[in-house]
Amino acid sequence: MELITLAHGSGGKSSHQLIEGLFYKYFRNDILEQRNDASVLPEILGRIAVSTDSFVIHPVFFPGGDIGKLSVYGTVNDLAMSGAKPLYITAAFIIEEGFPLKDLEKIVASMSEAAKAAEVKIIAGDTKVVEAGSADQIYINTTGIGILPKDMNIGGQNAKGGDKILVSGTLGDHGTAIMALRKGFEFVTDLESDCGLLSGMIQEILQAGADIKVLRDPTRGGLAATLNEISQQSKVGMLLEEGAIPVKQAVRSLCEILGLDPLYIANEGKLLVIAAEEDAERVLAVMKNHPLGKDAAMIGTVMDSPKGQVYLKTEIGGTRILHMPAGELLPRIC
Amino acid sequence: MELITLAHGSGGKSSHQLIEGLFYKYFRNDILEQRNDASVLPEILGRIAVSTDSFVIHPVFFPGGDIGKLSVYGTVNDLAMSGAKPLYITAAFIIEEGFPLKDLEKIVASMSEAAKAAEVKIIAGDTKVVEAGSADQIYINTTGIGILPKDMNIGGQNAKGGDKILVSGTLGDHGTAIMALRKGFEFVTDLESDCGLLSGMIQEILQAGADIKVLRDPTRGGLAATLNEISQQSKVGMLLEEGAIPVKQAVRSLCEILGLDPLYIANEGKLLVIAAEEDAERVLAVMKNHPLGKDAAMIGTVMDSPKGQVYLKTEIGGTRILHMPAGELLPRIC
Amino acid sequence: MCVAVPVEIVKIDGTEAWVNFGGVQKMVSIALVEDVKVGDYVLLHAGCAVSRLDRKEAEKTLELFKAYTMMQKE
Amino acid sequence: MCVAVPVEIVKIDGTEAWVNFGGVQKMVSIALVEDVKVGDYVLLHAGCAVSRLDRKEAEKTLELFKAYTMMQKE
Amino acid sequence: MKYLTEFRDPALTKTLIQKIEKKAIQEVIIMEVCGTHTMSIFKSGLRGLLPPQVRLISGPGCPVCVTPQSYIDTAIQLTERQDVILTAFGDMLRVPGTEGSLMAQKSKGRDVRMVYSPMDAVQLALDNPHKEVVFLAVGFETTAPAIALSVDQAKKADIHNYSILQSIKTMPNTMEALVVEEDIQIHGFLCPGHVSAVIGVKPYRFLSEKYGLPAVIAGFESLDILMGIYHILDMMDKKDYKVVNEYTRLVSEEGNLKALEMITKIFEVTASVWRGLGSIEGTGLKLKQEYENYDTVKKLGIQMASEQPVKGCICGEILKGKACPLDCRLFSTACTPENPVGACMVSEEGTCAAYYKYGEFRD
Amino acid sequence: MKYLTEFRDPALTKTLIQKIEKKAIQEVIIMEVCGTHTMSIFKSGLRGLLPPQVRLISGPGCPVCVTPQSYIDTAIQLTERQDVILTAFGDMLRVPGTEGSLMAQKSKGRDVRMVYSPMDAVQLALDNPHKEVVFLAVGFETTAPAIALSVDQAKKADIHNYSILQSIKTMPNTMEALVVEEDIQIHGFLCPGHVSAVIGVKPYRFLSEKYGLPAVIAGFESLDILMGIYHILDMMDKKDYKVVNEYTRLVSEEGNLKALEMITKIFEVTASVWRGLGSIEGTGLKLKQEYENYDTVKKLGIQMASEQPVKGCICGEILKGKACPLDCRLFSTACTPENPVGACMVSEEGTCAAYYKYGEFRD
Ligand code: SF4
Ligand code: SF4
Ligand SMILES: [Mg+2]
Ligand SMILES: [Mg+2]
Ligand SMILES: [Mg+2]
Ligand SMILES: [Mg+2]
Ligand SMILES: [Mg+2]
Ligand SMILES: [Mg+2]
Ligand SMILES: [Mg+2]
Ligand SMILES: [Mg+2]
Ligand SMILES: [Mg+2]
Ligand SMILES: [Mg+2]
Repeated sequence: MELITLAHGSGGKSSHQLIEGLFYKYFRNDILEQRNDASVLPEILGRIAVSTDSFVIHPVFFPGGDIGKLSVYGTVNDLAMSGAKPLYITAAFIIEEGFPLKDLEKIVASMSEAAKAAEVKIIAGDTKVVEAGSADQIYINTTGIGILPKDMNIGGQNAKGGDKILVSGTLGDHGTAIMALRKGFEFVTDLESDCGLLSGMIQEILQAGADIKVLRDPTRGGLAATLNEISQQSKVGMLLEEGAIPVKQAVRSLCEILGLDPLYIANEGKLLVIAAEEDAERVLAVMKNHPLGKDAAMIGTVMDSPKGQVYLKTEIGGTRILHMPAGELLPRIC
Repeated sequence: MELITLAHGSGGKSSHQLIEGLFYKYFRNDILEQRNDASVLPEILGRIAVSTDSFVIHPVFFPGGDIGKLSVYGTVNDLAMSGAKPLYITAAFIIEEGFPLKDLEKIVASMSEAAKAAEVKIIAGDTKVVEAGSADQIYINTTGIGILPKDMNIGGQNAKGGDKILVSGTLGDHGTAIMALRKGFEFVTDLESDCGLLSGMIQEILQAGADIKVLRDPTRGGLAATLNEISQQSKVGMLLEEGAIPVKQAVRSLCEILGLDPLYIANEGKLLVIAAEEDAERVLAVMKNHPLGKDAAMIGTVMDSPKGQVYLKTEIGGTRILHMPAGELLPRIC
Repeated sequence: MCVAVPVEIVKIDGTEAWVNFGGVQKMVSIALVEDVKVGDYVLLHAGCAVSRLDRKEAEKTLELFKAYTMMQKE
Repeated sequence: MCVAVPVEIVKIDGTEAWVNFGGVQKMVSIALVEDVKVGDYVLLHAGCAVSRLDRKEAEKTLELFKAYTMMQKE
Repeated sequence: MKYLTEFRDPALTKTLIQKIEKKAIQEVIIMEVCGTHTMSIFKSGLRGLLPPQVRLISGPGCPVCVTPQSYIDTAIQLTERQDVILTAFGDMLRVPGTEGSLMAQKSKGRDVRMVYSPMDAVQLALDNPHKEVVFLAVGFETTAPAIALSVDQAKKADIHNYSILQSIKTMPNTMEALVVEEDIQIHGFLCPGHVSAVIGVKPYRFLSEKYGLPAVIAGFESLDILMGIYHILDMMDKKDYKVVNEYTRLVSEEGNLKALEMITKIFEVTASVWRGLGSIEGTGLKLKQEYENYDTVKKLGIQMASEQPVKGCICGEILKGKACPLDCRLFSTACTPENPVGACMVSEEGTCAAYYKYGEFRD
Repeated sequence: MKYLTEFRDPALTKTLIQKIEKKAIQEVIIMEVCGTHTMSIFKSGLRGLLPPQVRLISGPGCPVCVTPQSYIDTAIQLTERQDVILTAFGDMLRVPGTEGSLMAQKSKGRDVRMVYSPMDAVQLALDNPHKEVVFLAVGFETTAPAIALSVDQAKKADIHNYSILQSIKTMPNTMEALVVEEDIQIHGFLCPGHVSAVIGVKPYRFLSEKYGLPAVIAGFESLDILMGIYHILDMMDKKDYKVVNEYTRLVSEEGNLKALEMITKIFEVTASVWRGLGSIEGTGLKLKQEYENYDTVKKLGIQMASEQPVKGCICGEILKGKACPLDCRLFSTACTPENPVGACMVSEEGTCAAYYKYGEFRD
């Protein structure tokens, strides 16, 4: 089995063979073909959206996806959250020596497929190989570039009292699917990461002509972190209906066993929308109509005050604060 | 001493504190201030240059620089190699838990200073924290965006027989400065990395109105790798004059001791120029006039054939092939 | 103080058993519960079944709750 | 077969010494060379001085080279 | 989630609350001894739904909360040994010692591993024959059987590189220690359901028989808790004090005899040091002499660190029900979940953490 | 770089070449025994400057080249042991065994470390008392003193976790083994300068005295090498065969007695297996009995792997000067520096690697 070695990152022959034989094979396009220190793009006629993320997931292959797909969709989604049309991404790899070449090929193939689905070109790349023990197999950074339609103004600062909060589907799928695989846990579930492409759904929502205030994908820190962020940015409060929040049975179950809360668990293909009250039902209908939105739900309301606080109305009618998460999620057993 | 923990990468409170208290403190600008999933840039009126690189250097602080400065200049330099004016960069951090916060602050401060020197804004960022033993302290990805003047056409594909090859200074400084520090080697030298900003020198060269074919920074793989790349891209041969190639005494010495060749050693602030023969002297004069170019030299000539080969005329008048480096550089003792 | 959930025994293998809890399955120890069989429910804590669940009692409790609230409505 | 260079002794500390070679300094073992003092040159290989350099012989060799090439020119 | 969600039924909950409202004619202070009750009450927002005259206070029922600081300090010292792999339940990692925590040690690259079960630690010992695998044995009677089983299995499998750092605690004597304190004002107890699943009903009888206090062994779902409260009010109303078992589906009169047998096979009763409460006779379990090879302290010949009280932290008072987190001047300023000072802030079910995270909101 | 650059003087070089051109009236085949000579000749492009009738061929003078495959296989097996840290000179890491290399082992996360000096390996042993630090002891007489010193120091410092996997070789008997082969056509020898710095001039005398062959002990700079060639041509011209010492600045008649003493203190002469040449009597060094605790094979009770010839590789012929790399059908196709088949391609100074990297170009 061929393995990645330090030579593949040395800038010499092996590096070039890897670039030619693997990256160009899967990513090939006219811009990448330039093979210079910088890639030259044609002029973009409008404002530009840019987003960057590094992906460090373990395991690199997981039910519902892999680090390659995740790294493309993650950045494309972040671009789409501004209302932009994603156009280009860069891909920079940090690989631990000893990583199997065939696994790298699977990841690169998956990125290529994801880029096609997202209609973005991979226009620049970089490969570094670090010594065994200096990375956990492979890390990928993607940076995305998109074009923003004129007058588009979507962002976490725009929520207003009365606006409605919607999510595109069940929460916590990605984080629990990964956690079930954690060494020493070994829970057997049919949970899959929701790793998915949200730019299509967003385009449909925007085309519906609704007044969209905020779009965001509740990744690290889950819904709780995302809503707390927005409530601080917009200086508003929020009230969620626990009973309206879609959570899969198995996600709920694993969280019960480990003493965790699904609202704090990461998602990788869920869209959070804050829309003007009068357009909310229409937006919900568009979301439900999309293949990734069949479990979409309206889950709460923005309030003018108290500013920066998110509340949850529980199913039995009680109310509690949904805090910003503190620290790393630790399963509680005791 | 405060250390980076997994909590700093969890997307919760600690993450936000790190972003506010450190990254925004040093990088603050109107675009970063948007605080959304994607950053929105004003329209760029022209073709766009993009480059991405991850930086994985050990040690992170070294004579002549640090990983922060390196990560900014590295990407800005790559943009400049296309003739572009660098405008923006993104910064994505992968940090090993246990990394001292004060070292992170030093790195971030250094990036901020470098960005100011390079006149680029840091417009988007990302922070991931990985478990102890899953990274070597800190890795930084930077992706740069620049604007390309009309009709600018510089690239590795443009070299022609008769063109002259120039370098902006002594070769091998960065790689040997780092190598001297390698655990178990512990050579004492006054070598410093040449880690430096090349966009200024390039602007001066371009303003001189010379016919510039190729610009490149001979980083990983050194001069040998870079010239081999270009000779393949342009389908030309090259002949270098060993005696004309500037190499510092201490670099030469360390290479003798370790059985290495300075032409294969990495540089982080050297510019390679291929210019039309008639303009070469003028370009050299501009380079020598620049603070980073006082050791600039004309080191060789492009030949129509044999294609894809780089030759070196030795000081005693012999000739040898300067191959593309193969594999990792290993000091030879025996 | 002790996060624990009622899980259904799916398959027994000596002192270990596969259990199911709302779509999550795991191999756990049943060394500390007497006479359990497939289909039984046990209380799972820290990888160990620490008690058997009495289904009749569970139903009785629910009935009791309902009775109480009926009384209320009357 | 053996990468080795002539280095100058800069400072002696028992059987170890700091040596200098064109601006590169390192602590090496001088346990295997007799009677060296600061300013002497030794041959450094794998962290060990394995031979003393005889400066007079070095100059003689150079003279010899020059003599040979003189002869040529005549 | 069979046998769980049924006991959360919103409609039944609401009518039960109405019944409690009618019953609660005077101020009643009820201690939920168990941290899981505390958590459940806050997570469901139950406190805000109860009439104000029903006050729920939280007891010492989180094993992480009551673990003394010296214990963490000792565990931290152990992580500095290259020959040790330290294993612990997830929430132990954040508990602050005098300086740092196990999480901080892990950040520094020390070999600290989270396990789901003590049996996983035994497996680690098998997989790492050249290391001593130490398990941080904390917990109450619910957890004690699993820990006992791990020692039993290790001994049977001839595993010599597994040991436990002991701090297992027991409930009934601890509750008695609270009750005998003069200035405590508790009218009734919600007894810990999962501890009871192991020990049964009997050990609580002293509450009613000796101290005339009503007590209910209750499950953790909203209906269970409300029914527990209702029973206490009802007993107070009728002045007929008993220990009512509301959790009959999991708790029998005698408890789980097989689990109790395993506990007594491996452990014997001892005094135990509780954070904030000090040493209490008869509230701990320690390895019997024939298992002392599995005692990390004896085996590695180490010394337990000495206990230093944390300045300003009133955890002890809170655990006794004498104070509430809002009485602590460190609460939410110097002491937060991301930077906890006392143990009550450390565990997600610790009283202070619960107050911090699920602070109430009445609209 | 004093005493180095003077001996590369371009002007003197050119006149010396002219002198050689005049002197070289017939075909002369000269073997540079030493890999560093090979490297130096290619790096300076000297070969292309010499008249075509002077042919330089490369001998077995690279210790990495001549290390048998079985030795690498054994080293690879050692890296699979969790209790071993394997240390080696940089260029050993790329040497292919039957399957993989030490570099590939390192890629897989095995503990393989490059050292600059054997003394660094001893230091590693001190720093890692729970590990056995094995040093791959390869080299000729130049390197043997440093390795001997490392064993001597380890013994004196009472370090019991350092040992060497032995494959130290010696030159003069090897050269004799080449000379006695019937079909070898060598007119003269450039003797290895740095080996000679240790062993002196005497051990080469048999070349002229017994076989009537001219030999020159030469340094590694271009003037040194050219002067060596000139001396050989001159001796052939005059039919007066001697061992000329051109490298008097570093090589004395007796060599470095102190270094030789250290060698004989620790080692004794033995047979040694050379890749491509097989076992040759009197061409190796092994630890004396009183140091056998420092012999990895004896200490760890391991077996050396058995030697399997590499198919298609003609390294053996090349080392004997009977073939040149271009005669090998694997050269530059299946066998390249990034994927070396035989040892001659592995070392940067290996004959095949040198041919590959510094292929000549005459304009
Ligand atoms: S808030 Fe913190 S310091 Fe105060 S009692 Fe609770 S844990 Fe102790
Ligand atoms: S080219 Fe490779 S295979 Fe051929 S002789 Fe040389 S080392 Fe052996
Ligand atoms: Mg992003
Ligand atoms: Mg993102
Ligand atoms: Mg790059
Ligand atoms: Mg790893
Ligand atoms: Mg996002
Ligand atoms: Mg780049
Ligand atoms: Mg670059
Ligand atoms: Mg991010
Ligand atoms: Mg590290
Ligand atoms: Mg570059």
